[in-house]
Amino acid sequence: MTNTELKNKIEILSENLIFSGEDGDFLKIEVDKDNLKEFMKKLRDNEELRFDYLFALTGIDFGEELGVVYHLESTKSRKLIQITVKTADRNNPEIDTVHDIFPAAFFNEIEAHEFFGIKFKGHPDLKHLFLPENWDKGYPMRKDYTDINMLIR
Amino acid sequence: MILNIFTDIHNLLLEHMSGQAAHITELVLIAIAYLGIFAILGLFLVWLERRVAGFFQLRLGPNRVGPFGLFQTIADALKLVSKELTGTVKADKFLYGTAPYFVIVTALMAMALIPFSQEIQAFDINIGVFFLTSVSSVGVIGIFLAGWASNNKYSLIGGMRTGIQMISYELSVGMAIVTMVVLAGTLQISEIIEMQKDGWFIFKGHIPAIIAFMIFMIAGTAESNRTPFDLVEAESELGAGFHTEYSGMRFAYYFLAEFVNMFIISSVAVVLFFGGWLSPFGITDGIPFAGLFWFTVKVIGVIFLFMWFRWTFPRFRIDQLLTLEWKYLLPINLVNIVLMALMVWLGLTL
Amino acid sequence: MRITGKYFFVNLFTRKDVITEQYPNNIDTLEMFDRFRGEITLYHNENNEHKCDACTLCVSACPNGSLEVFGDKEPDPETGKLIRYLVKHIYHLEMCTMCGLCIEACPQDALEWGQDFHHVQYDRSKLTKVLNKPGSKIMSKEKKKK
Amino acid sequence: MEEFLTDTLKTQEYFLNMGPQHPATHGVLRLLLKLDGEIIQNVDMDLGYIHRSIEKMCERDTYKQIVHLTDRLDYLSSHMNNEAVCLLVEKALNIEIPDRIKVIRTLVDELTRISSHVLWWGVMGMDIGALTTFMYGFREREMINDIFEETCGARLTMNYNVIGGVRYDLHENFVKRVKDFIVHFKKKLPEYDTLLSNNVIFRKRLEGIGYISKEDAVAYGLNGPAARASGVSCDIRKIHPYSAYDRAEFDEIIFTEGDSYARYKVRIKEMWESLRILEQLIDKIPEGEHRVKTKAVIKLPEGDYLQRVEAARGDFGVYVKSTGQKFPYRLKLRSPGFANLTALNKMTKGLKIADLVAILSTIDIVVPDIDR
Repeated sequence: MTNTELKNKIEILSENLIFSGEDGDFLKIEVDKDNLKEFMKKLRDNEELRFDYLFALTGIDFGEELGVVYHLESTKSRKLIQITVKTADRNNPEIDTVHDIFPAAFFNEIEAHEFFGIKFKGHPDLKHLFLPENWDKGYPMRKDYTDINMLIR
Repeated sequence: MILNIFTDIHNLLLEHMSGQAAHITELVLIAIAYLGIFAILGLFLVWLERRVAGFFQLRLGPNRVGPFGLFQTIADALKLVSKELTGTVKADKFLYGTAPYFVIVTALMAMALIPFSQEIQAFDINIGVFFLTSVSSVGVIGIFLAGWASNNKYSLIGGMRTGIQMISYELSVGMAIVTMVVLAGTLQISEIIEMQKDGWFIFKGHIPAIIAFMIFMIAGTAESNRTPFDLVEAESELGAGFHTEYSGMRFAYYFLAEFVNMFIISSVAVVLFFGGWLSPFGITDGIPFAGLFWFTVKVIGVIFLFMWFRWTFPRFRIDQLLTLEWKYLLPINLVNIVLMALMVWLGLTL
Repeated sequence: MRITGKYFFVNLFTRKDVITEQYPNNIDTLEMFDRFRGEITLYHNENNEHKCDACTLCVSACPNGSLEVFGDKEPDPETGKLIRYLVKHIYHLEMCTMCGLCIEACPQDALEWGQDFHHVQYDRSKLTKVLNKPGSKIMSKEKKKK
Repeated sequence: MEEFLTDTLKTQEYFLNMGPQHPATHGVLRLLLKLDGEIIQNVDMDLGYIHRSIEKMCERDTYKQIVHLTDRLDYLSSHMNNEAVCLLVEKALNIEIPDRIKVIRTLVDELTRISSHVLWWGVMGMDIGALTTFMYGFREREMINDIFEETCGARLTMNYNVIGGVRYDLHENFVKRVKDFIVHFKKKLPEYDTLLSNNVIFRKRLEGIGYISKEDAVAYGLNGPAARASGVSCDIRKIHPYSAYDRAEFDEIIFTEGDSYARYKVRIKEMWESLRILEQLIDKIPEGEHRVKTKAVIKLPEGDYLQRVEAARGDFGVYVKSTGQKFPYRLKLRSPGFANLTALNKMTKGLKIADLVAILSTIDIVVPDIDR
């Protein structure tokens, strides 16, 4: 299955999808954050696609907006896709949780929350996992976070 | 000869004081001697364990302090003595302090019955074996108290495990001993050994005796809390189990008591199955101190077997431990006793 | 039990399978491999000369700032041009991760690996070393080529 | 009787704080156990005791400098972690890698895998209570470490890969030493089986414990040997071959039992497969250079890059978002151990503390890999 064929199959699943990287290693899809949960569920449950293995969940600070990048792999066809979801609200960024679709996302979402401050709607336990429990100095992986101890070059 | 020394001391004491006082002095002297033996034995066994473990594990073991590293454990003991006795604030101070003494005192009491040779046995009571088993079962209280009084969850789990394990396996040890007592017909340790003059019990009682020996070894390992039955400590699960909160000399008491308990179990095995201080085929009869030599050799042989178990087998889980005891060892033991009784009755022993 | 028993008796009598090393006792006989990365050293030849011309490329290559190079300039006696020379090459061993990027970055091949691994100190500040030996000079260009 | 017991004997649940300093947690992992007696009701974890924020550090480092940081993730498969970064950069810049480098990388990969699995085997025995295995495992590991030390200059954080090749050419003793090792290890691996795998107590401790089904394994993102024990085919060496894995013949080990013993068996079998790969490639190292010249300053074109390798613990991935500068804009390190650890709660429910320890060591966690 080439990336273009894959694109054609994914296109019909949801609206407002922005595709790129058809000629690269993997297909990149940008999805609207309101459609995310539904779209992910369809990707997993679709008999032909079966994107059921959440390879990585990455929080990203895009500068203006915050986002999450999901890498999904299909255990059937072994194709990898990258799904990006963005939110413009930096003070109260909210994205739907996918931990009920991919249990693997549970701890990854906690990680993205504490390093980027992205709130995952519907996640039951957004605690401090890596950072100390009384941490209140902001979100360390954001680009605007500064730490005097950090070696700057 | 050695008997002469004892009588000499006895006479010397009688010359200088009244009979009552001399008796008490003798008791004190024996107690001091046994404390000395206890300490030396414990330290030697710790050294032996480390050295043997070293060879099992492709290492050398302690080899720096003294010849063959013999003084390593003494150095360690000195370190432990000089250490501060720390404890937790929330521990039950009284029980926490007393618990180690339960273990060490019971081990010492059991030591009194060990026949090192024909001449050296402090307390040759006519219910010897019975006394030994009852005394050694008191030791569990010490471990249990330590687990409870430390006010630490790991200790508590360790203590609870001990309770379960010791009570279960005491049964098997007892039963295996009873099997041999059926063959011996007496409980007095010196008499049991005397009866083996014409053949050790493991040969005399052949099949049931061998079964009893195997059960005794398994249950004995469990009694002395060694791998594969070291659930009480289980360092990969519970940290250090019941003695997590102990330090310094209190910890050393547990440590020494564990090794002395192993010695006691081995001694009982030697007495019951391998003829105590008797030499094989009576080759060294009449030579003084030969009994001591043979006894030591046999005991170290059995102890080596314990060590071999320890450095080979993985640990049981608590439910598997209980399954082994109640579903396998106990029924086999019961049948074994009947078998032994039948053999003795029919005169099938060799 | 078979396997452990075998090793026990082999080791008891021959010590053949003993794999551990008697570390502090054999410290004199220990030989490290040539490529062993123990620390970073500045190569000095027998005349106490090194190759460093204080270009500070190693400093910029280091990921965690464990090198500091202080240089100065003085006029060349022949041409009169200002030439850099090395004053102090400071190496913070306690921060070094032995990644070797400084050695690769060095255009003069002045830095090289040292095989010394015995870095134990009671004080962290003693791990900060000055790499150029006192009184050392830069090598002449002909010698460098060799 | 059953009702009587449940009515009259009330047990109280309690919490046990396992770690951060605990012998069985392989580092500074903290587990909060909710227990009923010895039976585990729930496992919650608290991480970050050795979090070094390598991802953030990478954002200020050049690509050459990133490579050595990945050593410090899963230190037992440091070579694979390096390789992931190097392959990513090489792919992004379209650097042609000669065959010699590929074969060298694969050889060192497999040696690393064996040394990691051997260490795991030793520690596994320790966790179950057989202390001797630890030293036996180290005997073999020592041989591999010596090979590494001679060729790469370090034993653990080897940092052998550089962008465009490997740091040094193979040492002249390398081939001979590896051949010696293969002969030695083939004699010792059956000993592992007699000592531990076929031991009754050991098997009773592992069989049927920590079961996880194939569906759950995929959903929880299990990878590496842990997933292959549940029947999930997930070997990156087979699915997306990199380096010289496409020219070596080997099998992907898959068990379908999904219990602790299957996870144990997968690793033991994988050591045999690694030996097979070594045997095939050790005689066929092509001639050539060991390192391709790269630019002094490496800048990745704008875009998203992802490279996966099969590390000793599973599917290790590096995701880089580049904006065309010499630093990555965002670099995500997808660690296999973190994904495997998420399934711990599912595996241990209703089992005992001793089983938790056994499961923890069969999924083979390395805490620096989880904490990153």
